[in-house]
Amino acid sequence: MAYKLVQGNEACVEGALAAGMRFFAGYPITPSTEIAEISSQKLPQYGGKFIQMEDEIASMAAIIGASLAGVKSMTATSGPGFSLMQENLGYAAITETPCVLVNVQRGGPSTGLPTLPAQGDIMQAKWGTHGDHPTVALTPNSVQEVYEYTIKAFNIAEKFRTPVILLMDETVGHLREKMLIKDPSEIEIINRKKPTCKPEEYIAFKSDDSIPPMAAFGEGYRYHVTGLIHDETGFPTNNSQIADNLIRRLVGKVENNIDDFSYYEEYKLEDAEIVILAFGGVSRSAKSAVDKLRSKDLKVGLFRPITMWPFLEKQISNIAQKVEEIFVAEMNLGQYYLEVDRVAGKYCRVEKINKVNGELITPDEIISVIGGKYELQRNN
Amino acid sequence: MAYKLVQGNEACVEGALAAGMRFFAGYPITPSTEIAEISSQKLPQYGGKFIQMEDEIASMAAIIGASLAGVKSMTATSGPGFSLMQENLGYAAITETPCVLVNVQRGGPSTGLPTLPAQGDIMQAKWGTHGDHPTVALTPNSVQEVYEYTIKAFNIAEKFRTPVILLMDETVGHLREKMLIKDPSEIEIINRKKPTCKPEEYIAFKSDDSIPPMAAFGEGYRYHVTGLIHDETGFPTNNSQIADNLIRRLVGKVENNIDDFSYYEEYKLEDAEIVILAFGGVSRSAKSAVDKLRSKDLKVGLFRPITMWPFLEKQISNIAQKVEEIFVAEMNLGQYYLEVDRVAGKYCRVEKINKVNGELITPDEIISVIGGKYELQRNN
Amino acid sequence: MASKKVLLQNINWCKGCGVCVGFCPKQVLKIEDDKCVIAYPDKCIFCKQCELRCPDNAIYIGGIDNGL
Amino acid sequence: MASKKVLLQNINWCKGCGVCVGFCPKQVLKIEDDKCVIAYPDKCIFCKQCELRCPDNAIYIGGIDNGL
Amino acid sequence: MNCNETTKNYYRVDKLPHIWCPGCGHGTLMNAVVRAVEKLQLNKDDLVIVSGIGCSSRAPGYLDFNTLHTTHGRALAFATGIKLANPKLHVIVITGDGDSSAIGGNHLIHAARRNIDITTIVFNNNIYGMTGGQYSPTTPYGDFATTSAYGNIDKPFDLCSLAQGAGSTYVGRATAYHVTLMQRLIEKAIQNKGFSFVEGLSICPTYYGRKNKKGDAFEMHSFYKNNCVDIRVVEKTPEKGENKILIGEFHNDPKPEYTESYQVIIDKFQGMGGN
Amino acid sequence: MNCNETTKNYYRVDKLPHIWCPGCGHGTLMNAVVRAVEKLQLNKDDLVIVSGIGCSSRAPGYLDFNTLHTTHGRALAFATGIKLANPKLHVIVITGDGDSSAIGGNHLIHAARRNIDITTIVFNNNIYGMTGGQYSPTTPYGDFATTSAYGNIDKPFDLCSLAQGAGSTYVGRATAYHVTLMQRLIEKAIQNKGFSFVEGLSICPTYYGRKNKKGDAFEMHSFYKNNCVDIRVVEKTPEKGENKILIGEFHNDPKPEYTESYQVIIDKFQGMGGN
Amino acid sequence: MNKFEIQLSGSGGQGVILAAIILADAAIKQGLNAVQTQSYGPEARGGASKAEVIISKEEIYFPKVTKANILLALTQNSYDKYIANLDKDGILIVDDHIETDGDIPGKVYILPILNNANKKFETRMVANIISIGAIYALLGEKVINKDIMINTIAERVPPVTVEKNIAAFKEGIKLIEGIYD
Amino acid sequence: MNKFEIQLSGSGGQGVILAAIILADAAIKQGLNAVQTQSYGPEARGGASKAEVIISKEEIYFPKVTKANILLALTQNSYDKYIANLDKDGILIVDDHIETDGDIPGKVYILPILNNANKKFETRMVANIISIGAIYALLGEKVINKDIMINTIAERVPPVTVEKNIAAFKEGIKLIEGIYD
Ligand SMILES: Cc1ncc(C[n+]2csc(CCOP(=O)(O)OP(=O)(O)O)c2C)c(N)n1
Ligand SMILES: Cc1ncc(C[n+]2csc(CCOP(=O)(O)OP(=O)(O)O)c2C)c(N)n1
Ligand code: SF4
Ligand code: SF4
Ligand code: SF4
Ligand code: SF4
Ligand code: SF4
Ligand code: SF4
Ligand SMILES: [Mg+2]
Ligand SMILES: [Mg+2]
Repeated sequence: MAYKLVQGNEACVEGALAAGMRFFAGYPITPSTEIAEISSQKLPQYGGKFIQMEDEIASMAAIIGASLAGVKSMTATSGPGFSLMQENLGYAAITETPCVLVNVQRGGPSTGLPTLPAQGDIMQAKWGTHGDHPTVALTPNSVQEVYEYTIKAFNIAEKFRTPVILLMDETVGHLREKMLIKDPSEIEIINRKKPTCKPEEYIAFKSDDSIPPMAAFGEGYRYHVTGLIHDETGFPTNNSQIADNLIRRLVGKVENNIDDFSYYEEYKLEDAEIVILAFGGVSRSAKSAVDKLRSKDLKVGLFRPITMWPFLEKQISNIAQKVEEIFVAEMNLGQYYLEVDRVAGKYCRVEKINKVNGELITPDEIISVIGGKYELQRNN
Repeated sequence: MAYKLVQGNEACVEGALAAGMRFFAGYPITPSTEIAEISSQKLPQYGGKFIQMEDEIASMAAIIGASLAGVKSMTATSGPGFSLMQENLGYAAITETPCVLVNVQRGGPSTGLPTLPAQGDIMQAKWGTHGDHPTVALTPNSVQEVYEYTIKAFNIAEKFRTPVILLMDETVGHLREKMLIKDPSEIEIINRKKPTCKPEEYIAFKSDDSIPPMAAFGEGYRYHVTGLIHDETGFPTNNSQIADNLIRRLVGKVENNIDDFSYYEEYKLEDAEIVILAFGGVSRSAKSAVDKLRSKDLKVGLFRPITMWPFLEKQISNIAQKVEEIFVAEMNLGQYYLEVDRVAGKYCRVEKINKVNGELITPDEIISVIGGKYELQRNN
Repeated sequence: MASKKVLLQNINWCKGCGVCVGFCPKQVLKIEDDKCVIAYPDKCIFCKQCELRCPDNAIYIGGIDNGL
Repeated sequence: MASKKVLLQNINWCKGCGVCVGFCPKQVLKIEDDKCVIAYPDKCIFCKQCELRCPDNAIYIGGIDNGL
Repeated sequence: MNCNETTKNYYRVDKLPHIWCPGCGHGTLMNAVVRAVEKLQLNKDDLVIVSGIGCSSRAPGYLDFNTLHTTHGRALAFATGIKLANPKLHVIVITGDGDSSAIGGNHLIHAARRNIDITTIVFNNNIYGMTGGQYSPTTPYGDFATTSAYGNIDKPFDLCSLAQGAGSTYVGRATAYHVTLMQRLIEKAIQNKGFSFVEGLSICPTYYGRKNKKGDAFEMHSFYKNNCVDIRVVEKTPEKGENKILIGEFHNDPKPEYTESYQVIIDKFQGMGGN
Repeated sequence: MNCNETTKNYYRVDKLPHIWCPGCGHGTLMNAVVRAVEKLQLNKDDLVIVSGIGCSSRAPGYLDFNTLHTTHGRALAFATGIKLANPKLHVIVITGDGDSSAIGGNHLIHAARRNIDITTIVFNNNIYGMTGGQYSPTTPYGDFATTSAYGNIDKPFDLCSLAQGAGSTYVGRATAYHVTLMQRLIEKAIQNKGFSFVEGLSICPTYYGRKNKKGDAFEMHSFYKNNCVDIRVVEKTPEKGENKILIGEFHNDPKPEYTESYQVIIDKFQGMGGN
Repeated sequence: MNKFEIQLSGSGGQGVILAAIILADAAIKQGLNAVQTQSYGPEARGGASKAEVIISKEEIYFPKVTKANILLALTQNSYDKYIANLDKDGILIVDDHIETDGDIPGKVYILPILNNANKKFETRMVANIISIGAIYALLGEKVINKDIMINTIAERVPPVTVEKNIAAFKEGIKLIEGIYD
Repeated sequence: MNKFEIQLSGSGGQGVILAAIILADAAIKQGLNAVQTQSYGPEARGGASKAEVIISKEEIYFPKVTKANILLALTQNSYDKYIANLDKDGILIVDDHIETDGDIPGKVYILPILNNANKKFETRMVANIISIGAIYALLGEKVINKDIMINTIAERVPPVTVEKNIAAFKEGIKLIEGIYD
C-alpha cells in the first residue's frame, strides 16, 4: 500500500471508519471542522450516518444514544465545544457507554485564538466534568498516529465501556503529511462484549471482571440506563455501599487496566541525563531538539506520553529515578507539568517550558532553555 | 447583634446582599436551589433583580452581562449546572468581568447523587473550562463562614476583575446553625476600580498594576469586549506577543496576588507531627478527629485551606517541611491530594482519606486511619 | 362464561391521594389512615373510573376471566 | 447654498466585490485589479445606489455642504 | 403481583410504587402511555423510552421497555442518536415542562424541525416539581412558585404552538383528567412517521397546587374536567373556546421523515468511494 | 477619515475595512443598523450592541457603541443580563442564523417569550460562514454545504415565525438588497418596548453562493430583488406571494415588557424586609 | 450532659423538619450551639423523613448525629429505618401505633401523639409540635427555657395556628409528665 | 540539500494552499517526506494567505518553516509580511508587480506570474500552478520527477481545468528557464 498525503483531521475520520464508526454527530468548530465535514461525506458511503446537531451538548448526547443503540460513534470539537460536552461526557462515563470524543485543541480560554494551536485542555480532559469519573485520553503527534490512535481510541472505548478522548492540537489536526492506510486485515478491532445470557438473566451493570457486557437497545435485553448512581441492575439508589462500589469500579476499570493501553515513545532515553517530556505537536519540536542537543554533547532524551490519561505514573516515576532533570514542554502554562512534578519531583528536578501565544514551541526554544542551562553549567 | 439560626444557602444570599449583589440569574438545582429561591424573594426588597434563566449557560451569561452593566452579580448551581457554566466561566475570566459563581457540590458524576454531599468538583473548579485561565475558589465550612466568604468572594472578584467560585458542599449548604449578621459598617466592601480618565483616553484593558479599571456600559466609555484574545484596547488580535501578555497577565493577577486572599485555618499545628488537611464539610469532622487523636497522645493538627485555588503552595510546603505525614481527607477519590502530594510530597509522606458514597467522612473514619497507623506504629 | 368481577387493591401501592374516591360515582371508596378503603364493595358498578384515574395502579377490577 | 456633489472613494476599504458596479444605473464604475474604479465620473447622477449598497463603506457622495 | 394485566405486562412492577407524591398526575399520564402502547401492540423490545431529569422524567424507570434516563433537557438529543442509529426502534420521549421547554427548548425545536420519527410526550405540571416548585416556562403569568413569590412575570409558552411552529408534524394536547383522549393522541402520535408532540397537562398537588391554592388532586383534576374544551368543538363554535384550555388533536400533517430521507442518501451512495 | 459622515460618526473607522469577504451582505446590513440608529438619534453611550460568534457576530467590533462579542449562541442571554441590570440602555443583538437559531435557539425563544426589551437582528446567510460553509438551520432543503454534500435533508426554520410563535412582539424581515426597508424595520423594532426580531437575509458569496452556484454578490442581491414581495402586497393579492420570499413587517403587537414588569415588583417591595 | 443528639423521624408531611428547626432555633436563642440537618430529595418524598438536631454547650464540628440521645419516630417506617441509630443510653419516643421491638436499650416513651393531635386538635398537623413538647420535657427546663420554646414556636408556625401549636406543645409536655404522674 | 523549506504566500483566493498541497503530494509520491501547513481563519480571509511545505529525505519533526529556502509572494501584502522569513541563502520568487526591497539576501526571481496567467490563460486562477512550475524548476528534476508533478496536478485540480493547469505548470518552468536562457 502506498503512502498518501493526508491531513490530520482526515486521518482521524479514516481511522474512525476503519475502527467501525458508523455514526457521527457534531457541530462545526475550528480547527476540528474537517472531521465533521469529511465524516458527513464518507459515512453514507459506508452505510453510516452523520448528523449536524444544534450544538455540542446535543452532539455528545446523540453519540451516546447511538452507541446505546449498538453503533460505534464519535464526535469532534475544540475548546468551547469541549467545555459544553463535559456534562454528557460524565454521563457516558457513569452509564459506561463507549464513544470517542475528539478535541482538536486551539488557543483558549473562551473563544481565544480559534485558528492557532494550543494544548490548554490537557487538565480539562481529565477534570472537566463534575464528580469523580474515569478518563482515557490519547494524544497522537503525526498524521499516521492520528489514524492509528483513533482506531485504538475506539478499541479502548469498546473494551472498557468508557468514553475515550482523542486529544489533538491544531498543529496535528491541520498538518498534512504522508499516511499509510492499512488493510482491514491488519487492523485489530475490538468490539464491546455482548451478553450471552437469556434476557431475564441479564444484569446490565453487573460484572465480575469490572466491565459488564453490553446489550444494544432493540436486542431483546430490556434494561434501564440512568445518570444517577445505580445498582447492578441499572436502577437508581442512594445506598452508600452501592454508590461507593460503582464509582470505584468505574474509575478502577480504567486506572487498573492502564497497562492495556499505556502508549508512549522513548527516544534516546537509555543514557539520558536530561529528559524532555512532550506530546502532540510539541513533541515533534522536542525530537528535533533532542538531536540537536545531543550534537552539543548533552545527554538528552525524549519521553512522549501518547496515553495522557490515566497518567503514566509508573513509566515516568522510573525515568525520574534515573535522570537529573525533566523538562515538560507544552503549549500551555504548565498543566501536565503538575502531574509530572508530583510523580517525578520526588526523584529529580522538574522544569517547565511553556508557550501560550498561539505558536508551536520551536526546537530552538527548547534548545535555548536546556542548552542555556546545561552548557552554562558545564562551563562553570 | 444576636445570633440567628440560618441555613448555609441562606447565609450565602445574606452575604451576597451585604456585599452588594443586586443581580442574580440562576436555574434551580439541588442542593443549591435555596440560594436562587431566597435571592428571588430578597432581591426586589433591595432594589435588585432576580431572573430564572432557561438554563445554566444562560444564567452564567446573564450575570456577566449584568456585571458589565455595572451591577454585582451572582449565580448558584451544582455539578451538572457547573459543567454547563464552564464555557462562560472562561469568558468571564478572559473579559475580566467580576462575578461570583456558587457551586454547592453533590455526588457525581452526571446526575449522580443529587441530594447527598460530595467534594467531587474540586479539580473541575480549577480546570473545568478550556484553555489557561485564572481561578479563585473559596470553601467555607460553617454557616457563618458561608456568609463571610461570600462577601470576600465578591470583594476578590471586584478587586481583581475575575470570576470567583464559592465551592460549597451539600453538608454546608443545607446545614442550619447560628450566624451573626454583621452591621454594614463592620463589613469591608471592595468595589471595582472605575476609570477616572476621559472616555477618549480610556484603554479598556491596559493596566500598569495588572488590573485595569472597569467602566460600566452606559457610563460614557464606549469600549469593546470580546472572548477572543485581544489587545489592550479590547480588540481581537492574533499577535503572539500580545496573546502571551494577555494570558500571563490574567493568570498572573490572581497567582501573584494570592497573599491578598490566602485564607486558611490552622488548628493545633504548632507541635503537630501529623497533619490532617481537610476543607468544607469534612474539615468539621477533621477537627473533631484532631481533638480525639490528641487525647490519644498523637500530635495531630489540622490545616484547612479556605482558599482552594490558587493553591496555597507556600503554606503547605512550609508545613510539609515540619511534619511527618499529611492526610488529605476529602469526599472524592483524591483530587486535592494531587496538588498536596506534588508540593508536600517532596518533604513528607502524603496519604489520602477518601469517601465517595454520598456520606460525610466521619471523625471516626479519620481517627481509624490515623489512629490505626500511628498507634500501631507506637506499639511496635 | 359470565365473569365474576371484583374490585381489587394493591394497598402497598396506594398513597391515599383520594382521586379514586372523588371520581367514584357510587361512593364505594373512602380514605382511612392515608389509604383508600373499599367501604361499600356492594355498591360498586365496576365502571373502572377508579382504575382509570388512580395514579398508582393501586385499584382495579379483576375477575375470574381476568385470570385472577 | 447649492452644493457641489462629488463621488468619493476609500480605495483602501474597497474589496472589489462589484456590487456598486452592478447597481450603478449609469455605468459609472468598473472593477480593475480587484478594486472599484470610477471610470466615468461625469456620468454620475449622484443617485447614491453605490453608497447605499457598498458593504464596505468604500464609495460615497461627498460635497461642499457635506463638510468635505 | 397484585395489579391489573396491563400493569403486569408493561410495568417493572418490582419498582412500584413510584416515587411520585400522592395524587401526582404523572402516574395517570404514564398509564395513558402504557395503554397506547398496549393498544398498538408494539413489541416491547423495539420500544425505547427516553427521558431527561425531573419527576416526569422518572417514568421510564417504571416501564418494561428499553429505557434511558438522561441528563436534564437532553432527552431528545439522545433520542435522535438512538433513532438514527437504529430507525427500526420506536422512540418515545417522556419529559417535563422544564425538561423539554426550559433547558431543553432548543432540542425540542430542532428535533421538530428535522421531523425525525420520535414521539415526545410532555407531562406539563406548570412547575419544576423535582427541585421543589420553581416556576417553569409554562407557569401562567401571575402564578406563584418558590422563585416567583411576587407572582410570575414571565409569559408562558404554549408548548403545542411552539412544537408546531418548529415543524412537528403531529401535535395534540390532553390532560391527566382526559386520560382516554390522552391515550388516543399518543396512539396516533406513535403512528405518525415523523416528529410528534403530545402535551399532557399534569397536576402537581405538592407544589403548583399548594402554592396556588388549587386544592387537592381531585380538585385539580376537576379543574381540567371543567375548563377544557376540544378543538373540534371550538372550530365549530368558537365561543365555546373562550377562557378555556384547548385540548384534542391540533395538527396532523405528515412530511418526509428524517431517517427515511437519510436512507435515500445511503441507498444512493453506499459503497461509492467507501469500502 | 475618507468616508461618509454616518460612517465617521458611528463606526470605529480605524478598525475598517472589516474582515468580511468581498461582497458579503453583512456589511450592507450593518449599515442599515447604523442608519436606523442615526435616524432615531440614539445616544451612542446608551446603546449596547451584543453579538455571539460568527462572521455576522463580528459586527459590534466595528461600531462605536458599547459593544460585546460574547460566546457562540449566547448573545441574548448576555443581553438579558445587561438589560435587566440597566433598563435604561438600548440593547441590540446582532447575530447569525447559526448563532441565533442553532446553538442559540433556546435563548431566542426564551427572550422572545419574556418580551424583554431587546432588538434582535439576524444576518441570515443560510450557512455557517465563519467555520467555512456548513449547513445551518436555515439552509434550504436540498441545498449544498460542506456538511451536506448530498443535499441538505434538514428542513429550515422560518426564523420570523419561530420568533413570533415564541412571543416576540415585533417581527419583520428584509434583505441585504432591501436595505432601506431593513433600516425602517430596525427603527420600529428599536422603538418597540419589548422583544423585537428583525431578520435580514444576507448573502455569503464565498460559501453559500459558491456551493449553490448562486453567482457573485451582485447576482445574489439581484435574486432577492426579484424574488421578494412585501407582506402587505400579499395580504391584498395572495397570488403575488406564490414561491416568493415574504418581507416587510409581520407582527407588531406590544405587550407588557419584562423589565417594566419587574420594576413594578421592586416599586412595591423595595425596603420591605430588606435593608 | 453537654451535648444532645436528637433525631426526629416520620413521614413526608408530618413536619419533623420544622420541629427540628424549632428545637435548634430555641437552643440558639438560649445561647447554646445547635446544628440542624435533614435528609433531602426523592427518598424524603413519600417515604421516611428524617431531621436531626445537635444541641451543645461547646462548638459543634461534625454536624450529623452519630448515635441519637433522643430518637422520635412517628411512623412504623421511620421507626424501622432509624431505630438502629439510637444510643444505648438513649431515649426513644414513639407514637403509640408503632410496634416496637422488645430489646430497645435505654428509655422508651410510647405516646399517643397522632391520636391526641387528631382528637384534641382535630388536625394531624400538630403532631410535630406535640413531639417538641415531649422532647422539651425530657431535656428539661435547664437546657432550654420554656418561654424561649414557646416564642420560637410562635415565630415559626403559620400565624393563624400559633395558639393551637402552643397548646400542642403543652400537650406534649403533659404526655411526658403524665407518665411520671 | 536534503531539506527544502518552502513558503508560498498571496491573497486569499490565489490558491497558494492548493499549490503547497500539490508540492507536498508530489514529494510523497516521489518517496520523500513532506509536511504541509497553512495559516487559517479570519486572517486568511481577505488578507495575506500563507502555505508551507517542507520536503526532506529524512523524517520531518518540527513541521513549520523556520527559514524559507524558497519564498513565493504573489502580492505586495504577502511579500511585506513574509519576506523576513526568507533564509539568507534562500530564493525569493515574486510577481513582477511587487516592489521589493534592495537588500534581499540570496537569489531573487521577479516573474510575470499574474500577468502571464491573465494573458496567456485568461484566468488568474492558474497563477498558483505557474508558481509551482517555477518552484519545480528551481528544485530541479532530481528532487521531484516532472511526470509525478504533472500527475499530481492533474489529480488535484478540477477535471475540466487539467490541461490548462498543466500548460500553466510548464509556463512556470519556462519563466525560470527563460531567465537562464
Ligand atoms: C443541568 C441540570 N440543571 C438543573 C437540574 C435540576 N433539575 C432537575 S429536574 C429539574 C426541573 C424539572 O422540571 P420538569 O421537567 O417540569 O419536571 P417535573 O419535576 O415538574 O415533572 C431541574 C431544574 C439538573 N438535574 N441538571
Ligand atoms: C461553542 C462553539 N461552537 C462552535 C463554534 C464555532 N463557530 C463559530 S461561528 C459558527 C457559526 C456561525 O454561523 P452564523 O451564526 O450563521 O454566522 P455567519 O458566520 O454565517 O455570519 C460556529 C459553528 C464556536 N465558536 N463556539
Ligand atoms: S387513587 Fe389510587 S393511590 Fe389514590 S387513593 Fe385511590 S387507590 Fe389510593
Ligand atoms: S369501579 Fe367505579 S363504582 Fe366501582 S369503585 Fe371504582 S369507580 Fe367506584
Ligand atoms: S461595492 Fe464597495 S467594496 Fe464593492 S467594489 Fe464597490 S466600492 Fe468596492
Ligand atoms: S451615485 Fe449613482 S450614478 Fe453615481 S456612481 Fe453611484 S450608483 Fe452610479
Ligand atoms: S413534586 Fe409534583 S410533579 Fe413531583 S411527584 Fe410530587 S406532585 Fe408529582
Ligand atoms: S464567509 Fe460568507 S458570511 Fe463570512 S465574511 Fe465571507 S461572505 Fe461573509
Ligand atoms: Mg414540571
Ligand atoms: Mg450564517
